Amino acid sequence: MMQQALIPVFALLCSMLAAAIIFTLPEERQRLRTVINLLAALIKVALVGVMTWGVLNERDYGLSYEILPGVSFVLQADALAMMFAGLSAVLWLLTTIYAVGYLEGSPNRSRFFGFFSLCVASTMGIALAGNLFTFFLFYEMLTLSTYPLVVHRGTDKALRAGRNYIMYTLSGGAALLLGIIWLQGLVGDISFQETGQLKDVDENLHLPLMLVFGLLVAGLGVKAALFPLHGWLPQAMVAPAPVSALLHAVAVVKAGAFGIVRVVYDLYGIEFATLLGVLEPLGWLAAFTIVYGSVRALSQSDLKRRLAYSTVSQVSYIVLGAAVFGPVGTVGGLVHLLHQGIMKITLFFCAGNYAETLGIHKVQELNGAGRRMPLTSAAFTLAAFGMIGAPPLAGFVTKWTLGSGALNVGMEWVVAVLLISSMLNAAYFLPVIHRLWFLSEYEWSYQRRWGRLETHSWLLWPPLVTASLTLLAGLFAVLPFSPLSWAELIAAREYLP
Amino acid sequence: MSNWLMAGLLFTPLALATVSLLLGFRQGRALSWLGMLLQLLVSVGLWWLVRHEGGFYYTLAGWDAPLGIELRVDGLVVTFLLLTTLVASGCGIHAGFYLEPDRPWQRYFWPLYWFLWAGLNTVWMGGDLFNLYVGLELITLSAVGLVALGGQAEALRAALRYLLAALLGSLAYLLGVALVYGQFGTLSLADVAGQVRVSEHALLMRPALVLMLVGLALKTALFPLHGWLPPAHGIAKSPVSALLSALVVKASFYIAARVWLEAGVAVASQWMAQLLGVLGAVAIIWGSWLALCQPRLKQVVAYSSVAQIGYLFLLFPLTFGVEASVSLHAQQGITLQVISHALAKAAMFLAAGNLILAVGSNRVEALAGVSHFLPFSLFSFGLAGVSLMGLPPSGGFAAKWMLLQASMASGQWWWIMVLAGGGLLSAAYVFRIYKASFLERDEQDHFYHPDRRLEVAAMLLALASLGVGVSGSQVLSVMAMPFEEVQ
Amino acid sequence: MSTPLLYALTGAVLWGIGLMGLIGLRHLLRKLLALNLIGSATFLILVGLAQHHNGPDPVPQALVLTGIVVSIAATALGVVLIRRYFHLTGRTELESEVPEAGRDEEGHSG
Amino acid sequence: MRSPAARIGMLLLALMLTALLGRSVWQLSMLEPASDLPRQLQDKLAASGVEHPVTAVLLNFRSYDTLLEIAVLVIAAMAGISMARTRSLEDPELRTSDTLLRALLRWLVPLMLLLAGYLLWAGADRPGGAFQAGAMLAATGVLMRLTGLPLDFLRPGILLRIGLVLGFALFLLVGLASAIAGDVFLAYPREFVKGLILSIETLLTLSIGMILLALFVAAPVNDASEPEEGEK
Repeated sequence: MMQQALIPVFALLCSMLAAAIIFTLPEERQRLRTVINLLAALIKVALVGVMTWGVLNERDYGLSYEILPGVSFVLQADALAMMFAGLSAVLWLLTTIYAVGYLEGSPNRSRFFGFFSLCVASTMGIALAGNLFTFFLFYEMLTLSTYPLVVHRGTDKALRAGRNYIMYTLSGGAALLLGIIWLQGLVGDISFQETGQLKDVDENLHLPLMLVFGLLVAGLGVKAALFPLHGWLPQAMVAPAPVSALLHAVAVVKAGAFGIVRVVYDLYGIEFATLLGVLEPLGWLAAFTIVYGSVRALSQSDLKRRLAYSTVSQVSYIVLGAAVFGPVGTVGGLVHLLHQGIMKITLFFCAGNYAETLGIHKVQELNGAGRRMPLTSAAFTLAAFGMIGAPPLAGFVTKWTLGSGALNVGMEWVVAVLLISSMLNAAYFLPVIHRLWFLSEYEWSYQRRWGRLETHSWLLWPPLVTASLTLLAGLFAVLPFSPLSWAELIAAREYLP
Repeated sequence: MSNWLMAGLLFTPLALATVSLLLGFRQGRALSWLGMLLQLLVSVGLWWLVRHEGGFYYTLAGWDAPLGIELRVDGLVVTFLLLTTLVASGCGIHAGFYLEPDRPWQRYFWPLYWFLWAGLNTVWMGGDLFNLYVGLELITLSAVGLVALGGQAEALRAALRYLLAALLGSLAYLLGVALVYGQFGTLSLADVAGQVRVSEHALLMRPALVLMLVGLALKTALFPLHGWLPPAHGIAKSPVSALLSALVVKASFYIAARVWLEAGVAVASQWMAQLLGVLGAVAIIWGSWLALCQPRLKQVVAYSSVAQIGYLFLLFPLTFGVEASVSLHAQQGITLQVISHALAKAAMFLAAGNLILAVGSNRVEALAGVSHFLPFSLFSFGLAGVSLMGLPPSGGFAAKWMLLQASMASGQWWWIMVLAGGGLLSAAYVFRIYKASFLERDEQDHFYHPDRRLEVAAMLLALASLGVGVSGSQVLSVMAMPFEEVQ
Repeated sequence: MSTPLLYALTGAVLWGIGLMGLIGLRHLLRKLLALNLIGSATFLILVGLAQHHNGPDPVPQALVLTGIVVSIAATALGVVLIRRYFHLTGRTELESEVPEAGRDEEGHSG
Repeated sequence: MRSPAARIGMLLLALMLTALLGRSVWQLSMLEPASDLPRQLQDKLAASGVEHPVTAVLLNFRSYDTLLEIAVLVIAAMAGISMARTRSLEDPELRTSDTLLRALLRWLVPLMLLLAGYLLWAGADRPGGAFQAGAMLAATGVLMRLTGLPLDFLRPGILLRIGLVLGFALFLLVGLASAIAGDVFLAYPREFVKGLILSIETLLTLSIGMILLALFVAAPVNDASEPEEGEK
């Protein structure tokens, strides 16, 4: 029993410890640093695997101690937590491999990998947090540990982006804190629980609870890049590619979206939230963000900025799923948490590969890159089609479930939003794919070669793995342990029997 | 047992001051290591004693109050004694390697340091209003001496300004004490507290209370009486600045809080409490804003003290006319704020000193590219900054959380706005430093790695300030240790 | 009105005078003297207020003696600092002609 | 100088303070005295070892205050001598000379020393005591200094520093001894009260005299000074 409670703690500690060791390593101890990084990542994957198995068998991994009078520090692993934890553990492993290759020979790597590990530890904490207080603890830790990554290059542009990032996220954190403290004043220290905790509150608390919901969503919406709080995200693109990948697919943006999901399902409870009537505005906001992000992505000539706006749009699918009442809609939103992660990380890995190998930053420079870098471009194409929602890829599963979930409860406008968004997705991704494969080669100013491979092998494998995951998640969606079936498991536990 | 411990707390700092005056800097340093160890043992011993046998009154010279002087030892006192030991040792260790031992005036550092420590111990335990005054003066004069030690004109100017302000503050406090004595005929705070509750003329104590609070607020550098603090804390040597910001300003605040909680709440009025809170709130905003504008690193840290002190004064509105549980939360929050600010600010000043040593300049822009060298001190500075911003997981956050809870429960929502806004403003100046250190410059910059021991001292204090955040309940449990009335 | 009470009231007046001197005067020695005045005013109140009823009360007298020594020490420290400040700068006032901000801008060239 | 508005503001502030203070003093003086402290003092005076109540308070009932007060004096003295030249405390350039004063001094010095001794002795049952005696000693030194007698013995060396803390150290040792003997800190054993207080007073007189004299003589003219941090 005791060991069970300690597993979440170990999952947190293994990357914190890695961070502590890496910070003290001198810059030139590259091999040792890589070994520690990979070891910590592997251990984390193993621990998360154990916990996932346990959660499936209804084991309880809980840990709670009073950190301050009246509030507790709570870690707990439930099905939803394991979804996010699993995503971050697996993608961290891949991103670490990628980052080692990406940053080879560049300065300040001890600093980079130290904060990188801290960042993942925070993500793990967010996943396993058992109440809002604990969630907030790790949420702010994430902000702090990502700042050095965003400004890693130390240029004026990076520092400006970093300042904006901090301004947005800390203000969001303040709003979140206000919401949490208000909620605590209303109902005391409550932990996350499937089907929610607030069903039975007094009638006259409904209005304050609505306002609290607004504050919480505003605070979380900053990281989730909900319109109009998304301004920091495109600027943060100055960060190195692995950081962008992590920020968009796993850590920051997902932390916000995950937080909203937590608040809707495990704090308020989907039924109570519907009763309060707060979900409808949230849904509209998400829908608007989806369309807005896609429209803005159309006009971006910088590849990474285009991907950034695409993230703004795609993450809101998760929020939209949370706003749609009914199990099927829930599944659609939740499954996108994973699907968007693996698809978007593939795209960023590829973008990084183009930049590293051929110095490509603009969309028009991609002309003909497919022949020069076929494997990378294949991965990119696969992920882009996934984003558009082409069957049988992961994105299709999302959109299909989300759409049918909305239809079940009579929200036809959601289907319309999905259709518009898919068309817009196609409109900004298809030209890129066209350029990759069918246009003649651009005159690249610089080209690097690594032996027979089209690029450094540590840069090549991660996108290939994630791209194939995109395919597999779509093809085998009905098998156990696929993202879809895990999301269904969560949804089954979230609705009142 | 208690005799030995009390003698250890009262006697050893004074004895060390005396002996180290007869020695040179290096021998004084060696002696001081021993003294720090002893203080650590004694304060831990006292903690153990109070935990098992409860707090007690200790009558000095064998004469009971009100004729004699009475010291009060309870959980809160033990908390502060432990904090003092931790912070003062950290600063002392840093100073031992930071100051240049061969300057003739440095031999006076250790005596002044130990006199300061003796004054702090006296103030934490003091139960006699006049004795508190003497303790305060002991602290003030040794602090001024430390600021001025061997200094140039700028340091002397700061020291003089500090001296004048602090003396005026002490005298205002003493005037309040004189009025209290005229009214109640006793100097023992416990007696005054008892009489205030039964006397029909208790409200006549108001002018005395106001005078004491104003005087102590001046010594604590509450806005708008803060003008003396930034020059003094900015110009002193870094370990001295650390001591001043971390402990010295807390001593006068501590007295104000004790007077307020034991006697003040019974006679004060709502507008007094709110006014003090408002001044604190303005200090938070104004101090943070000025910190943001400072071109020199240590001035940034010094102005941040002005802002952080503002938080302390939220104690007054949050404990006046509220339920006991809310008042308790507020007191716990303020205690955590005192502790975490002491640790974080000491760490920050020490780290700032190391950084200045490393880059050879006190200017913020000179930090460009420092993070490249991965100095420990920058990391310590950063961790301390986390606590000052009130972000988790740090003591500053724990304190903020408790204060937010108290404001929420007492319905004084306006302090919530102040707390949230203050956090953002402090983030602005802390991130300004981070930003400066991350900037990459092309030219080759000069960088010296300071002595490892200097860096470790700063790091340990910074880690301790984070530790308070993850063990808030444990820290507060020391404060809640039982007190048994011996009478 | 008894004599001790008169002392106490005199103390109140002296406090006002001293405070005005401390804030209004610029010469450092005068400021220090003003502080001394305030100190004496405080002692007058302390002694005067306490013993207008039933004869002398030795406790405040002893307190005042302690207070006097403390204020002598503080004054001495102040004078020492002022003398050294004067020795280094030739000035007797705190406020310098160059505003603080200007000094920050030009930086140190020492 | 200050603007007229500022002056009027200051005047108003001072007047307001005076008025409020006066009112408060007046109101408090109307109250019945709540304390029986003087009576308690009378009751316990016999046990204190000195006959004069003020001295009893200073050196016995509230001896901790007095201990700290001496510490404050020592601090001031340290600050004073830390700024003097390392060879000699005084600055020869500031030396003055006066023949008349010197002639007077032959008479005055022995008289003043005698007076100091008397003040010390009288402290037990009349106003007087260590501080007054020490001040008298210091005044003697000041006179000598003003007549131009070189005070070369006042060097910031080990002897001076021992002299400064001698009284304080004894006071402290007695305090410690009482704690070791099992009583509370600073409690004098009954049998030795008188002797202990007298010896503490004597050494204190010497130290206080030296402290005050050092503060007067020490010329803060040491030309070396600590550079600001970050300056080379």
